[in-house]
Amino acid sequence: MATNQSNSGNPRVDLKYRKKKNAEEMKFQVISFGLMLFLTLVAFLAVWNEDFGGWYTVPFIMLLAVVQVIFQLYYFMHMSHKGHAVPSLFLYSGLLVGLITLLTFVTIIWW
Amino acid sequence: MKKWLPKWRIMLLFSMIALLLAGCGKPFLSTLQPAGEVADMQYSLMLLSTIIMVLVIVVVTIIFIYVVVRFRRREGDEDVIPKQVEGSKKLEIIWTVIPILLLIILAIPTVKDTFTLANVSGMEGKNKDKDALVVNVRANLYWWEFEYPDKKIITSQDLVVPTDQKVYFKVKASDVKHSFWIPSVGGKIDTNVENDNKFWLVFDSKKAEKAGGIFYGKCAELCGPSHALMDFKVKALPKDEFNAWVDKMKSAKPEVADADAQAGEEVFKKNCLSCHAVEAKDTRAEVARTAPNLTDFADRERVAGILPNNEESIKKWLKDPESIKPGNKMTGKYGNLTDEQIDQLTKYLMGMKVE
Amino acid sequence: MHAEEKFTAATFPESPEKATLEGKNKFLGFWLFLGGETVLFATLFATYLALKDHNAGGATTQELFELPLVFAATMLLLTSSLTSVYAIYHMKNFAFSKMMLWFGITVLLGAGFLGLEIYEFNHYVHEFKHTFTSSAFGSAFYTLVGFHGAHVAVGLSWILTLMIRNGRRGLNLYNAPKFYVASLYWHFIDVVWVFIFTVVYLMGMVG
Amino acid sequence: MSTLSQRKGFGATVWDYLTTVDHKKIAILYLIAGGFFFLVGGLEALFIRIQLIKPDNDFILGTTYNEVLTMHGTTMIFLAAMPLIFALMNAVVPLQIGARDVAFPFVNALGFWLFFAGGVFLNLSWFFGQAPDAGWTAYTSLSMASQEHGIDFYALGLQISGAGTLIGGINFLVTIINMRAPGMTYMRMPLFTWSTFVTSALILFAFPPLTVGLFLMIFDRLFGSNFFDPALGGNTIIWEHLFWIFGHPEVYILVLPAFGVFSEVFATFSRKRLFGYSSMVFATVLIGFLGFMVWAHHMFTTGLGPIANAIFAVATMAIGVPTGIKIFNWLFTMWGGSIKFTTPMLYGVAFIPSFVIGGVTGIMNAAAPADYQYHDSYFVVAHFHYVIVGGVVFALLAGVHYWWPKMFGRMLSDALGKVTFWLFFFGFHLTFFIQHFLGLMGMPRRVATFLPNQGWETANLISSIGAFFMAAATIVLVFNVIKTSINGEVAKGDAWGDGRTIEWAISSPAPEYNFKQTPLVRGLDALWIEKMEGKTELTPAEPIGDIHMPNSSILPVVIASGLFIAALGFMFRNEHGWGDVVGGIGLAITLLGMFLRSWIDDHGYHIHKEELMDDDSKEVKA
Ligand code: HEA
Ligand code: HEA
Ligand code: HEC
Ligand code: CUA
Ligand SMILES: [Cu+2]
Repeated sequence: MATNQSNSGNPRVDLKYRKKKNAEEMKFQVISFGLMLFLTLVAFLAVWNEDFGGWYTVPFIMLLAVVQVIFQLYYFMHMSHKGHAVPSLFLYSGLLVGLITLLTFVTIIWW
Repeated sequence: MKKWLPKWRIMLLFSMIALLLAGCGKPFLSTLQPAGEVADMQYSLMLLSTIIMVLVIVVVTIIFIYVVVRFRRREGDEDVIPKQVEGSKKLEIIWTVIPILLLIILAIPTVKDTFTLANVSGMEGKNKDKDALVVNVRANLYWWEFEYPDKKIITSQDLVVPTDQKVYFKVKASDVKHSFWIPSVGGKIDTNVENDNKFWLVFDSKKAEKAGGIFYGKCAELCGPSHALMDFKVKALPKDEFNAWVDKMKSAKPEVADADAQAGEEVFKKNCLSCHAVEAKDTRAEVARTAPNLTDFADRERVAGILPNNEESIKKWLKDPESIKPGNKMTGKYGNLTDEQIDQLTKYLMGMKVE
Repeated sequence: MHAEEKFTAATFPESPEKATLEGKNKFLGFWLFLGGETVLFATLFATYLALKDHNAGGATTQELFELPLVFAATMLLLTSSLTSVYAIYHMKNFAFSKMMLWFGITVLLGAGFLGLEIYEFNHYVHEFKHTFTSSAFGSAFYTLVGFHGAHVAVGLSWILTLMIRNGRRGLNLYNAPKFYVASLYWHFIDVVWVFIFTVVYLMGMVG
Repeated sequence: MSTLSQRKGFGATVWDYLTTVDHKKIAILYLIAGGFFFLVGGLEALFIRIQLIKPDNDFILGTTYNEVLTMHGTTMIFLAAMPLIFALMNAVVPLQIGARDVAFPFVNALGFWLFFAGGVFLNLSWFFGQAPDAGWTAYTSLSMASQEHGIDFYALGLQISGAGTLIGGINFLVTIINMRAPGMTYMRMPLFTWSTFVTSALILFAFPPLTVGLFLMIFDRLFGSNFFDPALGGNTIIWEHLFWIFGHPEVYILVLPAFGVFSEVFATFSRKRLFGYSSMVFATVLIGFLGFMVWAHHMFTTGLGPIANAIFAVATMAIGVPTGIKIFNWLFTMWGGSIKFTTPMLYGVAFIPSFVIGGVTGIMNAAAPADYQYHDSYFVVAHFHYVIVGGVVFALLAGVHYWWPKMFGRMLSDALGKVTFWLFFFGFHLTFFIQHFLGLMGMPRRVATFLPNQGWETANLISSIGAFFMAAATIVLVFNVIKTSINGEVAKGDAWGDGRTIEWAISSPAPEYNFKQTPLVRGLDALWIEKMEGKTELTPAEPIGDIHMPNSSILPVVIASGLFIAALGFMFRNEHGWGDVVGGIGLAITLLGMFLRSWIDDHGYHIHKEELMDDDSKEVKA
């Protein structure tokens, strides 16, 4: 199998290029971290602030959680990189199974 | 080879039909002899699905037999390499679409009946049906309690109901989960420990007659060592007889005929009354009602749900309930009784009738 | 390519975690495991949602929870997620000591989170008599949040073990996948926490 | 370093199997353990049938009956059927995809030992006289009320063996995704491999709900929590959901590999490629997917309400469609073929009508209002034995006969195999067909006895007689195994002469490194393609070189026995002070094992080119 792929080619040039790419990516990571902090803050404020409260608070903070988790998965856990097709297939399958469970538990099967 | 095959199949078909007919079971117990609106509805659905399924089985079997007979490797074929067929779009579409159609035919009445059977709006609330009878069923480790909230009476073991009208049930369990099932009158519903379940049944008068006036009821959820013995009986009476029964129940008192029975009553008061009530108007809270109400005990079909109701059985029960229903909740709770006391109690118990 | 081969920054592969077959297998296997964990936590959440109002007369969610504490815990865990990203960033650049440093910070932040959680549980038990055995809500709460806490504890000891074991050896293709996978685990813990603070704490305050 | 063809004493052999990480030996371990538990579960089934042979029987009554019943269901599902399936998957899948081993050989061994520890733990309950007695479903009101430790054995035992199954599933997924030989694209994988893949995915998603459910059960029974205690706000229905969210996919975990086995058997013994390969794959995936949306069909009578019942009823029916696709594709695989009725093929053809009967009664169950009648009656018992015995057990018997030569290098006797088949086939239908009618005639399931005059006597008698035919069949099978292992015919590489997939291209049994050179797969049924071109071997994808092999390890046994000890300790925590201590020690052993695994580097070893050449010349001489 093509498992032993490495960064052949010209190592020197390669190295520089990679370092730069990694650093650039790291910048994105920090930005997304900032956004995550922001989302968390908004969620907490939404609940803290009684005036803001209302029927839409729950869907709103759930939405914030979902967005934040997408950041985690795609940036922190590199799911945006290639080679993550199978992992995302299985993660989403698991999510689907879990969501069906959750959905039934909060809707049709209780009295 | 080819000759005997069709004959063999006809034989099989015959024996299957014979089996079917013989297999209808008892009119008081079999789902194949439906005795009321609910069971009828379920029976039609069962028939519809059976027909569809037999159709499927027949089609598969015909292809199957043709294939295994026609394409077996015969002598001289050892080196034959069959054509390697990849598949066939047309065929595959056929056997995808036809089952879908068959399933749609089955799904429509399924959904419809599901909602019909779950409709208990006549039971309470603003749509309450004035004539509707409501029975609260409470399942307990190996015995059943039936409370008629509108009539303010309680009985046990033998459910008494009027025929040809909707009877609503509100069921629950007091200890572990059981399930309330009268096979010939309708499908079951679980008696849960944390909520009330509701459903309805209709008891058909003609079918009741055919069944001898009595239907068998079963506990259909594993509930412990005596799960198999948690039977109950259903007496389906014409409406006026039912009403008469209710009236008699309301005023029923044990009949104490002679000195023996009187002595029995004394023993009973001392040893048994803490659990068993002898009046249908038992006003104690549910948790205090830890044993079958005995008001109409002598009228019952069975002792403890399973033994024929006669003196011998009662004595047997009082002597050693554990040998009859392992794990029952009466064993060891009523002190030691002498044979004489048992005789007296039996006399007394035999006087508990309303009919 | 032999797993223990010595590398320089230049020869170190671009995705060291997936450069060997063993690494690729570990990487994939671990992701699949996380797929299973997703279902595990979803089930726990479902159970919690079914039971959260069944407090048998004990304290309600509104009475119990204190958002500042939860906010602080959240900040710790969230930051630790970023620090482990830094660690992996340095791993990819073959900067071993920097990687170790960032993993070290991650462990500290995680330990801080765990400390807050222990304090919080202790507080509930003593102030509110809200325990694992006091009601179905109590059982469900401590089970869900406790399962997460146990994951944090496991993650911490795992990363710590890896750091100690490999402290003197430097990076190679045998341990790179291990570090990478441990960091995935750490992120996943954070993902679960996002839902815990939203569903358990914030929604618990809303009612 | 190579252990090829070394002569060993008995002790060395035992040690070898305790420490092995070779998928082929692990397969044998699964086969032996699963086979043993099948005998135990079968014996329990016989006890059930003896007790029910006549009304008012008193052979086993009350609690004892419930224990036998519970252990029969639990043993058969978790300790017999699943491990036997794992035996076949371990024996075959790496060979079918041209891999040297599974992705994680160590984890593979650990999976086996966890399953085994859990199974032994569960059966230990017999020796304590406290077997689980709440049915294999262990509904929580009854299982909470159950005295003594029966249910603790159940919950802890299944928790341990469930962990083993879960990691086994992940292992196969990774193996199939990452370790396929060059050219083995997804759409060239043999169907058995495909079904292993989907089954493993189901395991990955279905076992966590069971894990959670079992934890809640353990917490409630041993640690005082209140998930299932209504008095403190608990709810027993949660368990029913968690169990069936696992339980329904579980039945497809059982049956999909069965489908896989038959897909191989039909193609091989019809000498035809599988009809409609792509739709077979599609149907397998679809069945797996739908399997997660139907669990509440086991709870139609729980009182979930008409909306839930209607949705779940319709969703359940949908599964009939992909299953039907498979049935007809198998029929048309045989159509136009050249069918050879070997023992595996007999099971194959018998499977079709048997399973269809079981499947269509499943659809009947799915019609919710009718299920109010069927539920918890013998109709359901008949349904699931038709699909399980007529589907899964037939497949296991077929698979074991089919791959026996590949696993052991000898053929099983075909004549004895056919005796087993006919006895089993006849006994199976005799036992279970009539149970449909018992159920319709109002007989509830899980009854320890029944009273006379309810119209059930004859049918129960017939059913019990049938069970003895199956017992006779099983005895003949065991005899067959013993006899042929002494003087059975030695198997060729392509043992059946009609092999299509690449496991038949190497010697029987397979060498420990499987393929000397990783093969190049040139299409579906790679070996068949080569054979049709007149070749006898696969095209290699690489030159001969050193082969990397994993090291043996005793740690899996250590880790598993740690959990065993822990479970034993925690079980007694409420009545003995030492309970928690022993539990802690057990956990410490497990953690230590895991720590050592992490700490000690394990790079494996290499079989050198020269040794491989040596083997070659030996083979030529032999
Ligand atoms: C290997 C195991 C296995 C398999 C494969 C199945 C397959 C199916 N099962 Fe079964 N089932 C069990 C094992 C299995 N089951 C067990 C163990 C229980 C009891 C658990 C317990 O309570 O202890 C159970 C119980 C059970 C119930 C609950 C009954 C009750 O307790 O009240 C239901 C209800 O819907 C059900 C449905 C189905 C359906 C619809 C299928 C379908 O997958 C079947 C699909 C197959 C076909 C339909 C045949 C082939 C198709 C064609 C030839 C095409 C044409 C067909 C039509 C148009 C209909 N099963
Ligand atoms: C893989 C699953 C599987 C398999 C293969 C079987 C196989 C069999 N099962 Fe069953 N069964 C279940 C899974 C399975 N079962 C489940 C899940 C339940 C529900 C449990 C519950 O309600 O909780 C159940 C319940 C069940 C019942 C219902 C009991 C009740 O509700 O009260 C019955 C009754 O007839 C029964 C019978 C049989 C029979 C006769 C066989 C036969 O096919 C068995 C044939 C095998 C043999 C006969 C082997 C004989 C062995 C020897 C001769 C050697 C012995 C020697 C030594 C041990 C040294 N099973
Ligand atoms: C702990 C409470 C308790 C006490 C005290 C008790 N019983 Fe019972 N009894 C029960 C229970 C519970 C049952 C139902 C047993 C079963 O069917 O599983 C029962 C059943 C019966 C039945 C059968 C009822 C029927 O409808 O078929 C009779 C008769 C009976 N008891 C008589 C007595 C007598 C007489 C005494 C006193 C000497 C007595 N019981 C004392 C709990 C008690
Ligand atoms: Cu009550 Cu079974
Ligand atoms: Cu199911």
